[in-house]
Amino acid sequence: SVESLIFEKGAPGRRAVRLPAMDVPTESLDELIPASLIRQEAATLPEVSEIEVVRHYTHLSQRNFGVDSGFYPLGSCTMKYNPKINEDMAGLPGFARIHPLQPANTVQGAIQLIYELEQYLAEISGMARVTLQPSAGAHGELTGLMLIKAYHQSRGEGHRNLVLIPDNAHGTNPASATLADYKAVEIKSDDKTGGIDMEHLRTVLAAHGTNVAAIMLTNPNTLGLFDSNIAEIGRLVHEVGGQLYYDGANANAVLGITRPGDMSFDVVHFNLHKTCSTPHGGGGPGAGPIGVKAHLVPFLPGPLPAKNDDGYYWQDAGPQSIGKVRANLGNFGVLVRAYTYIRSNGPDGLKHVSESAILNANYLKHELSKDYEIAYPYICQHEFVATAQWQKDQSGVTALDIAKRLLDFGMYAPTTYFPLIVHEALMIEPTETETRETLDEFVKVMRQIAEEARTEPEVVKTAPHTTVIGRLDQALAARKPNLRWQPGQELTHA
Amino acid sequence: SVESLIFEKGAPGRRAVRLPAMDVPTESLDELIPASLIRQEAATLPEVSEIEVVRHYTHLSQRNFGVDSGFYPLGSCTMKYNPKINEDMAGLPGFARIHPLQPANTVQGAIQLIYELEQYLAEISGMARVTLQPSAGAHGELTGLMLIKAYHQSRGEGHRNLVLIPDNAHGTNPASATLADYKAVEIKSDDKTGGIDMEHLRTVLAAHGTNVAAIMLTNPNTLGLFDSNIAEIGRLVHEVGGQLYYDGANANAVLGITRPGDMSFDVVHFNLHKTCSTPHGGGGPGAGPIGVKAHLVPFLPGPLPAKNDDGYYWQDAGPQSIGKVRANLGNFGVLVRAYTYIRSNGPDGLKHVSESAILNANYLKHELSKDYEIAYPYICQHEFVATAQWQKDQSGVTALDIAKRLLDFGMYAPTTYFPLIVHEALMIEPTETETRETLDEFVKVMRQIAEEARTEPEVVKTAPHTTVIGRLDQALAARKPNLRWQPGQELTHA
Amino acid sequence: MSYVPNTQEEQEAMLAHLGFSSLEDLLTPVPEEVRLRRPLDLPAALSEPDLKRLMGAMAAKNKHTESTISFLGAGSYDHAIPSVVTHLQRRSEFVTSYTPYQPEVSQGMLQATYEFQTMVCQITGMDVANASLYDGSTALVEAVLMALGPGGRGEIVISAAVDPQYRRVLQTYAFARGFAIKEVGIENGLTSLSELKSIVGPQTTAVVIQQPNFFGNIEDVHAIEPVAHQGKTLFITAITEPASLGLIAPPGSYNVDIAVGELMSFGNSMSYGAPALGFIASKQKFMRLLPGRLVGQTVEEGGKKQTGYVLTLQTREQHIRRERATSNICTNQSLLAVGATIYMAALGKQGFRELAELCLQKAHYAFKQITAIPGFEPAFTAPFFDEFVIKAPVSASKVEKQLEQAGLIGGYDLSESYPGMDNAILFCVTETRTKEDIDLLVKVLKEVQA
Amino acid sequence: MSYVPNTQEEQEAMLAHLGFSSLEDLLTPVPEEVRLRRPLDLPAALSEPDLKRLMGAMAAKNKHTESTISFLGAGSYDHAIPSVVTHLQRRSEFVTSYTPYQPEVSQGMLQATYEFQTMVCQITGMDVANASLYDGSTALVEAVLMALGPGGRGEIVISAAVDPQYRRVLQTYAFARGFAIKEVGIENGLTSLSELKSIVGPQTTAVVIQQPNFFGNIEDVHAIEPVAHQGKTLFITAITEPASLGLIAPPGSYNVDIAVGELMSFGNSMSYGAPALGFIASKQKFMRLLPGRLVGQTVEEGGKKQTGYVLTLQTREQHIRRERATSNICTNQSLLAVGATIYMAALGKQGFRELAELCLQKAHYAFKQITAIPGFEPAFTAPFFDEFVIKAPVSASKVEKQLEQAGLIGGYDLSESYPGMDNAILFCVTETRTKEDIDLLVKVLKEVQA
Repeated sequence: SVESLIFEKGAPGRRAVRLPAMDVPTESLDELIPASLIRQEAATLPEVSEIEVVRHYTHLSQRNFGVDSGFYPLGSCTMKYNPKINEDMAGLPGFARIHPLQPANTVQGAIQLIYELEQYLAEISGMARVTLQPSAGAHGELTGLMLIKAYHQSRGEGHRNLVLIPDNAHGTNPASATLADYKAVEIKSDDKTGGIDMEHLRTVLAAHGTNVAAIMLTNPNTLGLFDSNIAEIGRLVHEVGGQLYYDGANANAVLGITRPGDMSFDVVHFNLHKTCSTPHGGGGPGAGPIGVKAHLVPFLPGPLPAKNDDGYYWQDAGPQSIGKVRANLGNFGVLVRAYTYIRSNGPDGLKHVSESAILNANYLKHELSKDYEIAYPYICQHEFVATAQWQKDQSGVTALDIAKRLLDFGMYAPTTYFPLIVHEALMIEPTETETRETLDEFVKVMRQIAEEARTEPEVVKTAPHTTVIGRLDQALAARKPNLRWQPGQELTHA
Repeated sequence: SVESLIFEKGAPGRRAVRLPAMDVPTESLDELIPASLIRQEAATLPEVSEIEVVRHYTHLSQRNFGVDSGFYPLGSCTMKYNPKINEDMAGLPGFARIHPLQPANTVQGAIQLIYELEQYLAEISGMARVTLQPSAGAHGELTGLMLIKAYHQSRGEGHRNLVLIPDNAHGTNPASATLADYKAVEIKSDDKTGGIDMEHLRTVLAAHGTNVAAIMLTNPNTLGLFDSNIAEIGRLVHEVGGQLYYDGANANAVLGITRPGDMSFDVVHFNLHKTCSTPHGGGGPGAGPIGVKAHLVPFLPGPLPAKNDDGYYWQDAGPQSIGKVRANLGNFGVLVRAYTYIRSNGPDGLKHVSESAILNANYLKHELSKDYEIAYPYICQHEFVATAQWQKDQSGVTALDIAKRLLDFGMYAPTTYFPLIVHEALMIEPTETETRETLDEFVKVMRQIAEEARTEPEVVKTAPHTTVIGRLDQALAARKPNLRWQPGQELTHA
Repeated sequence: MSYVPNTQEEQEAMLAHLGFSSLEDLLTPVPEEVRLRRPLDLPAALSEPDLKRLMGAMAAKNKHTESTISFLGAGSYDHAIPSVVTHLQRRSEFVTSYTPYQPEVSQGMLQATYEFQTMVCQITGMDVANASLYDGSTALVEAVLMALGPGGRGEIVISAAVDPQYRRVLQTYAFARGFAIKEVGIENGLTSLSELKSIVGPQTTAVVIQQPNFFGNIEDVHAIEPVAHQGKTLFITAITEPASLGLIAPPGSYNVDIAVGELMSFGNSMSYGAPALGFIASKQKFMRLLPGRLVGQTVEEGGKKQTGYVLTLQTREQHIRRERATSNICTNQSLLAVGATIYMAALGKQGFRELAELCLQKAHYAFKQITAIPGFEPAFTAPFFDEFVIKAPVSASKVEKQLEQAGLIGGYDLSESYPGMDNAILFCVTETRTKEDIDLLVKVLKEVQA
Repeated sequence: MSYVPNTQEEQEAMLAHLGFSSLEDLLTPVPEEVRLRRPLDLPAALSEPDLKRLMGAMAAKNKHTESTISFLGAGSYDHAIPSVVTHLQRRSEFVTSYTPYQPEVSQGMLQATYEFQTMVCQITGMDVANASLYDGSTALVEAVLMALGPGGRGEIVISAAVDPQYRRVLQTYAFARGFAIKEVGIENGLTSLSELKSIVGPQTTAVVIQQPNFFGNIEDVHAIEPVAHQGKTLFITAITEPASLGLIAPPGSYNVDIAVGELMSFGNSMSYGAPALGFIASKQKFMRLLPGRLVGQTVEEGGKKQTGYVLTLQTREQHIRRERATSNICTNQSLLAVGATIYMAALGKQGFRELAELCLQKAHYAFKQITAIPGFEPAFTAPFFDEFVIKAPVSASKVEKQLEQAGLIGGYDLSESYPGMDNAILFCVTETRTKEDIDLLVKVLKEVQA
């Protein structure tokens, strides 16, 4: 089944929206805009009626899988349940329909929410202050590195140009380092523990310590393992004058258990769309607030929320501030949802979130270990990495094949081929919001797939079989990119 | 694929909703309620978490077809597009969250809306006043018959005990007559015109005129044909002292074109969920306001909205009122949607609704006439009746089979086997909100089915093939009724 | 705003294809003598933004329960609606579908309705339930009609402690259908047992009470039941406040034949009182007499014999049985039933009881505080659930006005329906009222006193 | 409120199954020295009703555009959102999905994004567009980084008539990345052409303007373009008010290399300014340098060779290319892009132009009425779209306060960003403002005068 493009629907003159009638005296267009600056050809937007709009996008939604549709064990992405109350709160006209430049006295509730959310996140992360400005995790990373750069420069150490990044880090880490004009230096993982190779770290620090601006870590790391050397790592990096950056992508494992600040990190970002249950929206919006220790506060982007006897207000950034990293004040709609979530859970609830996420991951790891190689067979935290190595060796069935086959059972697939240091990786993060029955069902399906890989591998290699469309030709898409519809375009490849 | 029952999910102690904490001093239950009146066994409601509730009912919705999913040519049901603004207006807290017993000065907007809607419906129907109290079309019918009864009684003609109903009428008409303690008398249709058999009507009136309380008609009738004898029918019935009741189920054909009041009807009901685009909600809620001529106004149920210099208020019914036909004031949430619709369309828009509905029906009738017998090959109004007679004669393919086969193409089925006077009836009402492309697609599919009926009838007889479930055993359902789940129940028939 | 998709050009092309030259050509079957030859006299069409502004202003003229503290119950109860209920209930596949005549593409609505029928049985303790009725009052009518049977003659005995609106509706139907009604008076806010005994006799078709009754009081159903069950009389109970069933003995436990009531307050917005959600449930033996839709479980005819759901026992219904149907019901309240089903699933076994506890305790706290104010007396001493009657030192309307000035909406003025009950106010306190709200009410009432 | 489904008993059973006795056992990898051994210092958990009450009260402290007449624009525009947009955008299959890594079950989001990319091209007249970026300001940064290329050194020339916030953000990135920025001054509310000519040289990597610019004025892009295109310099245009594209020549028509901007106001709520919806579109030749996600059309590998959609050219991206990626972008604004796509589909070809006409005419009506008030002078004589600058007789903050007292929210005080522009107010009038609203503004401004 195919749903044609909205551009292929409708007919000339059709329309959905009717605009209000012109209620002011009008002037001729020519008198208002010089002829050369007037648009000559109308934009070729669709000409469709309201019912066509409704059916088309309803059909598209029906061709999409979300957390509400079923299990979504996408490692590192924390696809937890998105509470509906979050949406309702963000939709209140008093939150949804306010302008970013309104005078502070007309948005006291909004600034209060931001002010309080900053305090909650500071407490959760063990940091001095938090800015809610960054739009996403990667944006937070970049902002954090800018702060570190400004900090070093302020101390006359502007020459520090290296950022250390483990080989199993998220791709955003090295990309952010580049964007901040740093050189990324890869730190090896310890083959055995899955943590930082301490010897390698010491060697790098010894050789380049005076040029090290920072190390970027996530803990638990992308293998789902808590690096128990964290305090020592902190001491070593701080000793050479480097800063510690905490990639908060895996923060769903540490709420109320440990805090980046207590782990000696200087900067931390949150992915509120992961940890605080705001919906991922098909790829965004997210929000990537960053928290910093006191010595970095002067460099934070501004303005920051403040409070005095008259109420809440926005305080301009000080002279050392890096400036702004985006227009306006941060992804407020996302922040309202995160605020709702934190207030819904409270301190005990948040700790229980992480404990339960860890339990669910360990349960799955245990149950899958008979049929799949587990990359690091230790107690994991919120996620773990299984592999398709046994299957690949046996019958050529790959992690990709297994991912595709899972789709046939009404489940989304784990993250595949990441982290890069694990071959045929299947990175699995169940989250705390899944029931034991769902985990058991996943195990059952994974077991069946393992069995199929042994007995009828073609079934797996040609999966999926029950989805609205089969595997797509990625090579063709990249070789002959077709990124937009053109009037008169045939379905290029059909 | 099967979605298990909510009762089969969850686990002891699980829950979704958390209630607010008890914030008042409590007393022991025993002191407040006598022991014998306390519930002994807890109701065995589900024990499920929020994510289980969400996925379960999301899955159920995905197993359901609505107008937003595709074409829904269900004759007599007017499955037109349900505008989304209607929902938003009904959801405004000022409309959605008000109590029916609030003092009038705290609900001025609500009474105003009802007051104005009554005026609009009176104008549309050509009636003196309208009550918005009845909950649905059938409820309106019954209310109308009660008014007629009260009217006759007030004139000392309480003996009138017959209600004339054409043989092609909706089933609610005779059922309502019975409920109002009338005897339904069937009036034949004219085989040729599809309208009332005037000779039969005259005969019945001549024989029983003094006992006739009313005649119930819909015009256009259930064949989609406008009975052009309507004025004469009115004269004949009025002559013997009977009243004319207009079943508004087909009012989508007459907006701004003709009015029941002008057609000599004394009472009319609206199906706002048909004519005024309020959603059918899987079977309800609807709303069935009735309009009446001046002589019936004193009998209307109360209270009725009124207005004076202080604003809007509720006026108690007078001494001749039949009373109330339901608690509170009518399906207000539905009324808000209908009000929105009428204001959206305006007078020209409403007329265009009916004209377009008629055009779409005639277009479909014309296009289908090569492959299907058309019961009455005249200009139809908003709907028409095709039949599967040719297919049945040829290969045994029935109207039911054709209906089921349509489901395979992502379309809902027409109404089948109604009206009863047409064999193998397929009653088709496209409504005005369908595009020409959708009509053409339906024609294409119907043509394909006709072709299949000729060449491979088994495909049609065993349809549907692509739905989540195949044809269900209706006989078993009726023979061994299983109307509820019981703890420990196996899937009875699985 | 027009929702007709086809443009004038397209319509003209379609007409030409049919051999017509104008839309008017299609109206020839409508005789000139009944044609409307002027535009309807209605306000001109409005664009969406204009209409939203207009209707937003109308809505803003209404005080609503999100912005106003209210103590009104009397048949319509303010229970909080969890966000999850509305999100799921509003899925367009539910909202824009019709009566599930084609079960193969309607399993969602059918299964949800089967779950609804089950939950109604679970909370009421009855054997079977239907798919919903218009509201509690018409559900009561349907129960009475079931008891009366074909022909509809007989005598119904109903307690005066049943919601006055329900009784008024029953009167209307009695007029049309031709049955008799006798009312039983009240003693201490309860159905008078002695009067009931004296009224019920061989001529009685059914006895109707409400539990808790209109005053919020809990009837002694164990004393009433044997009286109600004399001879072949059926015992019907109406329940308007379903939260009570979390703590109070359900009709199934005291031998009720038919239980009816109102479930709108479970997951559906109050909307000025309607659309509402009537339910009807009965003993197994009355199953085939039930009005309205019934959903049953069955299996596929062929294939994998998967379990599925269908409308069943349709030979009871108007579209099959016509004048001999058990009822004229066609439209019901399916979408509200879906809301109530999701609500009850979300509330769950524990939550259902906790809800009742909150209502009970908050109402009793309010009762204590109010009756501690000099001049405000309890009207009755009977046990109650989350509503109670207070005799005020001044008229109810006077009290109401003072509460309004303080931004509150007070209770229901009983003198409106019970002549002689002057100064009597029916207060309702559900779980949506906080201690703070109650204390504010008490504070204002104290000032009334002064 | 907890969203953990498994009960304590179930968790204990799971632990036992794994051979552990408590949840704490699973935390042994976390060294004691970094463990938090006290509860987080956060407010206690709240039930849904309590939280709704609390947050409802916070929201009620904000004046919003449904209840207040506002003339604020300056980068964030109040365009009406048709009901249909929000209903469809909120479908949970869109909302709760993630980046469509598995296209077989993500065709909906992929196709919607492909449609978004197409519509961005349609309205801007550019060749290719990506799947969205955080906001207009960061989209501008990405365009500049594209122009700078790997290494990121070079000199960017930017008009002072570009949104001050965008310029501030660019400064921040310039600091981090190490490129230079030169600003071109303003003449009569437009980019000074003479100054531009004098600044642009062989060292210039890109020239950045905004159209209409921050003052609402329409730049003479045909005069700017040849200057901006000297040597290998790229010409970048930012568009913050997309409604302007319905009437004003789009970037594709004046040889722009990269167009960026903000589409939040198309179908998405303003939400205090964000989440926003940055877009970036370019000439075909820069396709492989684009940052962020791109969706491409392709076909099934086998089977029926059905048309489908995938994320493509991913080798540009951080998760593949890591430190050599074109950008560090991972999360984008997909759900807002879906909203904008539905909005543009609903608005359609005709509506898009009509929207622009409404904005243009209403703004000019307001401009005429305001400048007719003695003391209120037009700041510039340049042509403008739906924003304009007025020089008031008193300070902008004084005007603002008086408007506030009348229940209005006035324009933007330009002295906040443009030192020296005292008493200058930037007013915005979109299609959501009625004549009545404008006349009220004028009435109040007259009183300011008095």
